[in-house]
Amino acid sequence: MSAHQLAFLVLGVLILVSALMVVTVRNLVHAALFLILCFAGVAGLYVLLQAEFLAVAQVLIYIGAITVLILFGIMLTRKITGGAQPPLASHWKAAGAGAGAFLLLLLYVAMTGQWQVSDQPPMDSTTTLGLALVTRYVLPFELASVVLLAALVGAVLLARDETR
Amino acid sequence: MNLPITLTGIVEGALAPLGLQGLTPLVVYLLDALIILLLLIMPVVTILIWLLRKMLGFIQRRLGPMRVGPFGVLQTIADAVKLFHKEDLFPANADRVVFALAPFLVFVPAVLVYVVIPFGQGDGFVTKDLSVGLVYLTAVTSISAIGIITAGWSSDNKWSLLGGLRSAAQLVSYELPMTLALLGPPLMAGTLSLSGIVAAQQSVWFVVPQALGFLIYFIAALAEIAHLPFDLPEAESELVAGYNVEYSGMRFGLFFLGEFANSFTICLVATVLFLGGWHLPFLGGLPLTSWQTGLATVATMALLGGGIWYLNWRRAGWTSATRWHWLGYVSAAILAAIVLVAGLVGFISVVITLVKTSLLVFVLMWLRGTLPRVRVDQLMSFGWKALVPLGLVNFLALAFQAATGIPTGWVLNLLFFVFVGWLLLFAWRKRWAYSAVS
Amino acid sequence: MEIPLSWYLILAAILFAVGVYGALARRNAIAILMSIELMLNAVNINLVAFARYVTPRELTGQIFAIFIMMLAAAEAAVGLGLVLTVYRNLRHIQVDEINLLRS
Amino acid sequence: MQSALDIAPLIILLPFLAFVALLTAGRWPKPWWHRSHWVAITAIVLALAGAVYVAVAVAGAAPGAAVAERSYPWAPLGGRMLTMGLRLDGLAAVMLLVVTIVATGVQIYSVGYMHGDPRYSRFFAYLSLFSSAMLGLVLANNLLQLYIFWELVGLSSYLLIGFWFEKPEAMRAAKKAFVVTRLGDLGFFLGLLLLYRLAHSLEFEAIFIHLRAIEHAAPAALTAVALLLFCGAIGKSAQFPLHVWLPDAMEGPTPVSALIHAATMVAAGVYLVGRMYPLFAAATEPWAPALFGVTLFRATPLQFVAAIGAITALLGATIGVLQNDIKRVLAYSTISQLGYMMIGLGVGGVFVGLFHLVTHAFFKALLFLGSGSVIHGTGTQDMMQMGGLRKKMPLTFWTFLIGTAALAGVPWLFSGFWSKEEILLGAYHASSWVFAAGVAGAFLTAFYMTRLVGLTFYGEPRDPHIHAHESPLNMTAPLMVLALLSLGWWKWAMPWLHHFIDPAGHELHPVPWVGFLGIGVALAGIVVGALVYIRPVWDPRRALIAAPVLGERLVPGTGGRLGQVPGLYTLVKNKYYFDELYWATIVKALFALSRRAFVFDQKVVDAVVNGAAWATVRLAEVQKLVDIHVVDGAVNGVGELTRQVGGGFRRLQTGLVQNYALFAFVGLAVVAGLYLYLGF
Repeated sequence: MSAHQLAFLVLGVLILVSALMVVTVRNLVHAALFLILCFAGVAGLYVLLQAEFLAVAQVLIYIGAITVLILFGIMLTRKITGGAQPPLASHWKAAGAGAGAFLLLLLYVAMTGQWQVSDQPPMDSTTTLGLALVTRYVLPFELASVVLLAALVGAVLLARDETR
Repeated sequence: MNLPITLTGIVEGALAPLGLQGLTPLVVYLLDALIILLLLIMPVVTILIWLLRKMLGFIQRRLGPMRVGPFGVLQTIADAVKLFHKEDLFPANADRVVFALAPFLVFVPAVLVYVVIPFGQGDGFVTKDLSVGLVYLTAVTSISAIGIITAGWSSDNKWSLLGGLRSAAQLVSYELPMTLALLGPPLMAGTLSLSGIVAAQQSVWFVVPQALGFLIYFIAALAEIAHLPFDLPEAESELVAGYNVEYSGMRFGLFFLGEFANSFTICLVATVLFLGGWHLPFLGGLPLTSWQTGLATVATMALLGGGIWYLNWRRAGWTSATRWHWLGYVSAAILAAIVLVAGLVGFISVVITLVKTSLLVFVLMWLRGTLPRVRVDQLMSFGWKALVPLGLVNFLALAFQAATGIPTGWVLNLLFFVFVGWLLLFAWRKRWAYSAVS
Repeated sequence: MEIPLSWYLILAAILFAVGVYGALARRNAIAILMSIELMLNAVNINLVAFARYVTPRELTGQIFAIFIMMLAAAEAAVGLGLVLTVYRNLRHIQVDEINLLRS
Repeated sequence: MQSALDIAPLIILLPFLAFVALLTAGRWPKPWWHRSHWVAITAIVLALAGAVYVAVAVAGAAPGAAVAERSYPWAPLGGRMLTMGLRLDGLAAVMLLVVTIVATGVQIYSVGYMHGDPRYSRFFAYLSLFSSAMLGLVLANNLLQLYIFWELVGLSSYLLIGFWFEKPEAMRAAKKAFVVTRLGDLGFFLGLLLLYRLAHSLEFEAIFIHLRAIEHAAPAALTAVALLLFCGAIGKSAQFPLHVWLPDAMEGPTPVSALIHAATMVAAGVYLVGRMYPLFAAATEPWAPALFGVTLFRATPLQFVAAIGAITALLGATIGVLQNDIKRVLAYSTISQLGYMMIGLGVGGVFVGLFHLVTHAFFKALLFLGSGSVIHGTGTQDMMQMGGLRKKMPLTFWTFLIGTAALAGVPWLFSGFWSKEEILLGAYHASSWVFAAGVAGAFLTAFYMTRLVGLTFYGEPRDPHIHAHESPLNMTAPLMVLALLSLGWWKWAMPWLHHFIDPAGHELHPVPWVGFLGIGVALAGIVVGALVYIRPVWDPRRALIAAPVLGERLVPGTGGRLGQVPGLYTLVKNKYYFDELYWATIVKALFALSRRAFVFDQKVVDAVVNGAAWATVRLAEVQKLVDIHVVDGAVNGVGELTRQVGGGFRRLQTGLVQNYALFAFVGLAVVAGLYLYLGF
């Protein structure tokens, strides 16, 4: 067992445990905090995968932006001293079965798939990513800005208090 | 300057028998953070707090701490000792885990930032010169908002919740203009690495072509660290003390520490990104030899020491000032001697960076002593309606300049200077008018 | 290559399944949003892993991961806007009690 | 020359852009709306500058290189490519200058004349459109493009004649002008088609190169082409027998009359013949139409042109003598002068016709603008109500006098003299009766112009209600400029112009007594006219010469029918009954034809249509039964089935999004699993 594998296992356990906590824990704020932990673990995986930029972007977008948004959402939609309610819907067993079936399927594919692993060294990711984004993927890049703008407008429109 | 025995080497040597060499970078990273925490943050924050109190005292025509140590330099340490001794209180209905965790969520990012900041010239003065350093910087600083929200929420107190939400809103809002302003330097330098950005400022500091960006960054950063005039989250008169009202003891100390570490951080980042880092003014184009640097440093230190001495003389009278002012000269002399003898360019570059940073810190304190707090709606509308559009225009102008070579960025800055000049003229005339009336 | 590619795929598969379970079983709309983020993260892990292992000279997977992050941000913003709207109208966001579609 | 070719498209485009811009003027704020003329005037002044540049370039080019062409592919036709192109040569350059100068003057003049009109900006828009089209016509390098712009000027002429479309006369005149010229254009188009068949190209250069071969192969066809093309010229240049539209066109605003119906558009016919002169010259096969086996005449196309010109010149001049409307007099004068140009083309060559075109453009524009000034000052067009304006409108009077002298052919000092002398000289060399007609026309021209001036400016004001006043400077300034251009220094420009327009042409052999004859008849006409209308040596009531022939009512309530010669007077006064003739023959015949067609429509076509409809309805009734019982039955059955099935499946619809998502995931898992399991 090498250091990389060790690190992977630690991170994997961290990710999976915190992900499980996210979907089961009763308190939503705790769920959000576990979500942060999970995201941080994924960022660590990206570091292992030599995707520095993505690791940093993961922190910036998921932890710094999305989780803050979610925390906001939680605090705006829940009474602070909210009563305890069951966290799971009544059909949670069916959901578990569905998710389990899907998991089996995914595992089957993941383990039996014949992937052509290349042994070339990876590129310097940041420069390559930047160049790729403004050359080959410039159209999706511009579209992404449009999508973000639409999301911005949509979110403002949805969240605005219409009585005012 | 490179130490003959590097941290990496030591760690690798220690891990090799275990077969875990792969973990070396991670361990080095953590160790570095620890070293930074112990050797940099703690002393710097200690000094900063003392300096702030002295400065505020000076501005408010009083002495500030004078009891503990010469000029009260040990006051902060005394305060820290006091904080350690205080009881660590938990509110009755608090979410204990989150409550305990929140201060670290604020403090740890403040420390992690230092990993990528180059303090001086050479590899020895930056823990990890990430190729995505600037993104890392913004990413890490954005984490502290979570700490603030959770601190406010877990206290189970509506004032702290409101304070937490408010400050999170503020942090999220001002992150936008700050990031927009931060995009300028890498655009000109062509790299996201902070060392690369500093190196690109050898001939011209980015504050010259990007004065507007510098100003936007500085204002937004003030709001990011909840510094006056944007210290809404801690508005005592409105929210008791905001998200940290229920905290006591060292947990409160962590918030406090994080806050001061942050104010040092933004000045450091501003220095690195806009003020040329370790480059000296007007010497940028020259090869930086040790004795030139040494002379410049001595001159700067002498000026600073003389300034501090002068201020103290003005405020404290002869007694204390005459007793201690030689300290400044002696330290300057020792420094100069070290520089001249050893030719430690790298070390000098650290000193230059820190001097610039302290000048900015001085400005920060100056602001703290003079400006009133803004209202929350003013805060939001200023951020969204003034800084964000300005930041966008600035970024567009710079990007256009970078892409086409048409100097739109320069033009924008010129306009900005004209505007500032006009404002100053206006203010001067107003002042003149008032003085004429009175 | 010390770590086999399949490790990443298995990890991502489990993470995805956890996300699916959360999205299907949780009652709270925000929790569902969080679960969706988990699923997206699982996808991203796969993409980055493929980029690293299969096409290390092209990084296409990383590009896709970036776009997915962008979409995740947009999704979070719009999703929370929707949740807030639902909350304003119904005073709760328990998904298994929202069956306006049926009426 | 290349730079001139670069500039030339701008000359067309600028006024067109002004037209487009002014079309939006209705949406402009009011203050800008009143300044809308700036757009048009700026455009035309720039076009004028461009024209000057082109002219300088053409004049400065080495001999032999004075023709520059550039073609752009436009549309494929059969195996060939139709082109649009520009041709710069002396002829085009001169026309460009004439058009832009007159248009500039007229547009400046219109600022004053059209002031306060409710459709002020539209007027300038139309003027710009016209300028653009006319310049395009001049610059065309092929017949088709020329034809397109030819129709465009026709369109703008129609729009401008009917500018005051509230007036029924204006409306009618516009339609008349359009329809009558279209008659000629039909011939033009047929000629164009025939020519394309002969020469396989419509570019001038290509046509001219093939002329000799065509003439050798099909001389009659070439003559036909020339005559058909000349039909277009007859229509556009108001030649006998299609001259009837031009007097009516005077219902349009006077600046329009000056620009379009005196100086430029009506000259397009002359320009066409001038442009195609090599073709006309090459067509030597005479045309000899026969009626019942009797050959009516034999004439080569050029002779035909000269003959038509002579008839028109005399016709217009005689009618002009008896008109009382100031603009109509000028209109008939224009017809007559256009006839002169045709004579010039027919007997003397390109230069002779075109030279008169140029001089005439300036002095006739001057006269029209002067008459507009008079109309503006008095508010009437009836000369019988004017009189004595000499003192009240001095600037208008003196400039008008210069124009009159130029038109009447007062020797040496005025431009018209030189060009008319050339025509008479050419006619003398060519044909005696054309020469005679020309001389008679010259006398009549001098006479009716003197009459015009006398009635308008001399004597005492005959209508006490009219308080005439001088026009504003922006109206008189163009008058003065045009007056300068109507003076006699064209004499010095003549040899140079000759070389410029028609490098290959030869000088006419001068005959002294022809010149003296021309001077003599012109002076005689002026003297006679002055004796009758300015210094009436005879009381009109007792006038021996004037009264019987002219029968004017100079003094209201006196004179008049005294001793008229009924036949001739009535004939001329009624313009030889052309309008009535056309009405009685062509128009009535058309009406009768249309009535027949209407009846045919009603009785035959409608019956077929109605029958088809009836059959369709019957068929539809049958189909209706099929629809109701077969098609609808199937559809309803499917619907009912769906309803039943849907009712069963309705239980699945919990309304909970999560359940749906669950189904989706399970379904996905099942489908994907099957896919993997079955391995396809």
